[in-house]
Amino acid sequence: MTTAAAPHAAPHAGHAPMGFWRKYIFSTDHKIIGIQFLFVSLFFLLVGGFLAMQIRWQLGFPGRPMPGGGILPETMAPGGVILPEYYIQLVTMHGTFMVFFAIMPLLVGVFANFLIPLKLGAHDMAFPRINMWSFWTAFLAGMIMLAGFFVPDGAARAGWTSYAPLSARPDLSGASYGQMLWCISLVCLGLSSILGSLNYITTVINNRAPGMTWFRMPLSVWALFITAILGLLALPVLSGAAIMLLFDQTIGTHFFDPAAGGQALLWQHLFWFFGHPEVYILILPAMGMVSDIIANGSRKPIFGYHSMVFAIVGIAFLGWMVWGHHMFVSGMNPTLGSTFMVSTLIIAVPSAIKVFNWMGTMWRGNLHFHVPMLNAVGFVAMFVIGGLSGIYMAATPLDMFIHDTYFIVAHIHYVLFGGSLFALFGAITYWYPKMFGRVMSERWGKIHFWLTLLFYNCTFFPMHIYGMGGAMRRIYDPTQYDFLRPYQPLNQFITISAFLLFATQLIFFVNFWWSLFKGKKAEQNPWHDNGLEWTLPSPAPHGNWERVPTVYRGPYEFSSPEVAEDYLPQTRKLPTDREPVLAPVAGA
Amino acid sequence: MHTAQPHKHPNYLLIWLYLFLLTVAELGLAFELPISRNMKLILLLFLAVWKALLVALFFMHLKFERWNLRILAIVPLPLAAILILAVITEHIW
Amino acid sequence: MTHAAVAASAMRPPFPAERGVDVYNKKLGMWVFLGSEVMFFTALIGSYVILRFGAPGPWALPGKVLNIPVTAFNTFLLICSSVSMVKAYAAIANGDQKWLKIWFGLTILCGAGFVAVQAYEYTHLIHHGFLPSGYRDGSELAELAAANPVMYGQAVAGLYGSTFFTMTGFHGFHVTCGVISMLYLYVTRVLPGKYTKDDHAGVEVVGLYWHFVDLVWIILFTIVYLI
Amino acid sequence: MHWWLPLKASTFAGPIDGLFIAILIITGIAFVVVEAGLIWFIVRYRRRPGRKAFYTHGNARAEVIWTAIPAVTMVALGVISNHYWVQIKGRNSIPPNAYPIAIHAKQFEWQITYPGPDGRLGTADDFTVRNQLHVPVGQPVVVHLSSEDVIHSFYVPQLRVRQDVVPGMDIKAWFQATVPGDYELACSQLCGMGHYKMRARVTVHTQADFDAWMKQAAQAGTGGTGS
Ligand code: HEA
Ligand code: HEA
Ligand code: CUA
Ligand SMILES: [Cu+2]
Repeated sequence: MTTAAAPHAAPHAGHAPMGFWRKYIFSTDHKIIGIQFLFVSLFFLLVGGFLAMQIRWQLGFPGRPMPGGGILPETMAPGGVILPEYYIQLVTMHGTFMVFFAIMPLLVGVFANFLIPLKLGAHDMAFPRINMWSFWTAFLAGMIMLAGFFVPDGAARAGWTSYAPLSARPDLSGASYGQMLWCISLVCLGLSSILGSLNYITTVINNRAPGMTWFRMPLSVWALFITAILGLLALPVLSGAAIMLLFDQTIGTHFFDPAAGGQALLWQHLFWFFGHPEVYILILPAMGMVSDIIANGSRKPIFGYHSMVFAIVGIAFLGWMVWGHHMFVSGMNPTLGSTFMVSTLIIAVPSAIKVFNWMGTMWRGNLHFHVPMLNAVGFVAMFVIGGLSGIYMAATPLDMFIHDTYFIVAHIHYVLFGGSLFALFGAITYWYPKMFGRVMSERWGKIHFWLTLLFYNCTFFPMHIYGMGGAMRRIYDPTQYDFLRPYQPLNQFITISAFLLFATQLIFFVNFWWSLFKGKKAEQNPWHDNGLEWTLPSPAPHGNWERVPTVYRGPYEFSSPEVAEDYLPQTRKLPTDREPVLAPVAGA
Repeated sequence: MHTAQPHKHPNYLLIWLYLFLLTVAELGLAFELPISRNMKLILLLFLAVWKALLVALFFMHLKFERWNLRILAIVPLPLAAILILAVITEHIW
Repeated sequence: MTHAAVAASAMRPPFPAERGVDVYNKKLGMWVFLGSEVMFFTALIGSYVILRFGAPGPWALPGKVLNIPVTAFNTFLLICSSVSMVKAYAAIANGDQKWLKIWFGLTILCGAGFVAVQAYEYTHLIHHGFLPSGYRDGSELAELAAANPVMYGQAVAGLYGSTFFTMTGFHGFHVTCGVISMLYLYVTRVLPGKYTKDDHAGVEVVGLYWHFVDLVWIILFTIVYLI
Repeated sequence: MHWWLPLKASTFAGPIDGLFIAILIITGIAFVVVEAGLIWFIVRYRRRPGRKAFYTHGNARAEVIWTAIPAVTMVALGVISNHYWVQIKGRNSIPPNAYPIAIHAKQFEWQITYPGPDGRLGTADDFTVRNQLHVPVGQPVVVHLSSEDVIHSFYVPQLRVRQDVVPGMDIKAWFQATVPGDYELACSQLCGMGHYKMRARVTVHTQADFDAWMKQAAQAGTGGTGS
């Protein structure tokens, strides 16, 4: 039994100064990789946003030439008028880019990479080189997906869910190469996620600083850890399914081809078996980081830390048993539907724990509304709407009516924009100083938050009403239907709000870039937080610590009566603190 | 120093012999036999699982690992079972 | 250096860690990776089970299309390679360089043999008209199937081909990856004698992968060839 | 423009809209509790200089309460929903006297086959029309759904009925219209570039009108009233 007197001063003599390429491009430093992910996935977020704007133009003003649309080729929008086949490509690629190349890498690629070693007190990830490959395969996957727009017949056009047999048959969908690129890209992305997850899991299990016990880990790390497990086990299923689909398209297999005995529903089962854990991949890290930010902004310990951890685990675990709620009316066995309904409804319970514990954290706090806190509270307020709309769809008879309507589209955006993206705006602002050594503008951050909140609700809330009216998703021209024509003013309102929403995001864009070069220099601990990362200079140096810190307490000791100031860093040793006992690590 | 308590290596050749014999038994089952198809199926699956367990427990040393690594190793199995069983009910109802 | 110090410098993460699951990073990483592999094969094998269960006609009888004796031999090869792998590991755990080289080399040979036999099997099958899309029109197998639709599972030949080639193909791909990485380790580390009694993580980790591939084959052989 | 659910034109509308309102109330309460709570906290506890937050790590009693209430509510909701689900889609839910209509979906049209005057499908007097669904009011109707190519979905918002049409599967769905009138049948599953215009006209007739239409359409024969 040794004590925390670390047996190893960090052997970092090997980190000689490196050239630009090794340092910023083929870097193995987890922070640089996180930042690489940040730039690339923000780019894809922007791409997804552009696609959304085109979708909205067509829905608000069907058949009218899109301003600036004239630059698009004839095969997409002759004279700026969007074609039906281009519209489906837009929807497909919007969903795909947003889910797989914007939100997932933003949450996991950026923050798992950046935060796990910093918050646990490690020098780097367990496998830095694998980590680098994880980024580059993700980048490659994104490029392959983007290439879809430039091949003959255009991009994939079977929805982000790529339901077979439409997706398997170029003659029926009209997309030949695009659909294949979609599969190839997702196989690459799956590989990237698996490599990443493997790294995160190993790092969390093995590479924690002395004293950083499981229940002293910040909730962000807990969430990222559980997310990594979800990613590790869910993405291979998607890869497998995508490979089968690719084979159906290319070498003539018949997995999803009913004419030869294949099963169309098999694709849906495989896709959603992956897909529902995937949506929790898209929310759990957001929840974790929001927990950190809310505790900080409230200057209070998180309310019910342990139940927050169990709620994360519970959501993740239940998340494997609910995939069928996407298939209630797919022709699936209705008894199976009942089972899936119950398991889906049960997920509201751990979610309730999280929501009410966030509120409990704010209760009697000393709320400090910096930009991250604003966004975190916005997250709670908006995620609840999205989560509650999930209950409508979980009830099978009701889902029969609202399935594949704009009610679902509203749900998607409330959980993914109102949830994940708000959390990301908060998290990016929060850890920006540690990434770049500068602080983002507080004033513009606030303006961005309030305008986003306003236009976001104007854009997506009316979609509930539109969906209740029975408006179907993925419809190129709603005015084809008599019963939808009266809704056109509503659609125009949504479209205009969406444009304003997009314009508001440019504030964030400018703030981000401006602060990168001209922002206020950051202090070491600008938010007066307890986490390990704030004991490092901003930006954090290569290799993080000269000597790994020792941890004496959990991460949320705000306003502790033991000290005068309202925070108590995890590494600060009070006279009452005992040195952690460090068991020897087993060798090979 | 491999694990905290280094274990004695089991007799690997004996396990190899086991695996060999089980494979032979499986092959025997592949012939036309006076037993029902379902019986055959169950026996074959049983033998396959037996062999797989031998490999996992001895060759992969799962038998000698700590409980938490064993848990890690079996986490995916229930998920796999859930997927297959749920989808199969599709064809039984 | 003392025994413990060697172990510490070579095996530990280069920094003190909280007690995790008590295994070193690479081994833990491999186990975690194998977890994802399980799910990948679940997708493939699960699809096979589901497709076969819901198939609109009977599957071809075992041995009608596939050559069981050849594959049985292949199974035997893979089992042998697994045992030689574990013997190699046991050898180096005792510091025995000579037997490490022998057993490790044997493993590579058996693995390569497996890939070769599988390649032979594939060319043979394709030659006789068994393709991922089913029985090739006008081929020997297509004619046999036309004469004996039940025995040759004519109605579901497409599914048979799809699942057979995808599952065994991806397994073969895994074996190939294993052989290549073992060859790499053999040349760069085993032959130069870089593994020692205390530092042989590479052997153990690649061994885990290799046994897993063997394990998958045990399942595949049973459900694809025998059932 | 409606601000609410569409016209209730089938027997499903009662339970479904009722469920909608029940969930609206449940979630409405949850919504108000959360949002009002947040706003209250934001105002009440915003930062004041010199004040320190109340130092607490939680309260087990409070947590049990806000875990138990949603749990009980959700289970109850599940039981109620399942009750209606079994009536709507359950295995034995289709009324034996339901009037059969066969609907064949293909890119991008609905081919609707009526049983003709004898009221039975699969007989010589069946006739098929494109994109015109006529049903009698007050009489259960069962649609036999099949697809030529890809997945489509049979959806009539006013009748609150939806069922995916899957190639390779024979799926039956039933409904009973309660209000005569003209509605639209929408394809609500992405089925290709013409998905947005894959619609059919649905006419719910009184029984007398329906009989009259049937007589006239049967005489005109296949596609007689098609467009
Ligand atoms: C981040 C992503 C995310 C998250 C977190 C969720 C969370 C949930 N989702 Fe959602 N979902 C999606 C992303 C997400 N979803 C997407 C992208 C789709 C569409 C895919 C496609 O078809 O393209 C979809 C589709 C979808 C469907 C299929 C609809 C259909 O196609 O017909 C269903 C059905 O059950 C569903 C349900 C739920 C439920 C019950 C939750 C629950 O986890 C929510 C739990 C949260 C709460 C309930 C709120 C907080 C709790 C309280 C305030 C306590 C009090 C509450 C009560 C007492 C009720 N979702
Ligand atoms: C995270 C996920 C996400 C996000 C953020 C969005 C954002 C938006 N979505 Fe999307 N959407 C989906 C996921 C998402 N969507 C999915 C999964 C589907 C289903 C697809 C399918 O059916 O297959 C869908 C479908 C969908 C539809 C339905 C189409 C149809 O069914 O026919 C519509 C229609 O209005 C729509 C609109 C919008 C709009 C207006 C936005 C706006 O919020 C966009 C606003 C713009 C931005 C958010 C970009 C901002 C950019 C930055 C902030 C970058 C800054 C850069 C730097 C600093 C470098 N979406
Ligand atoms: Cu047919 Cu959409
Ligand atoms: Cu889901």
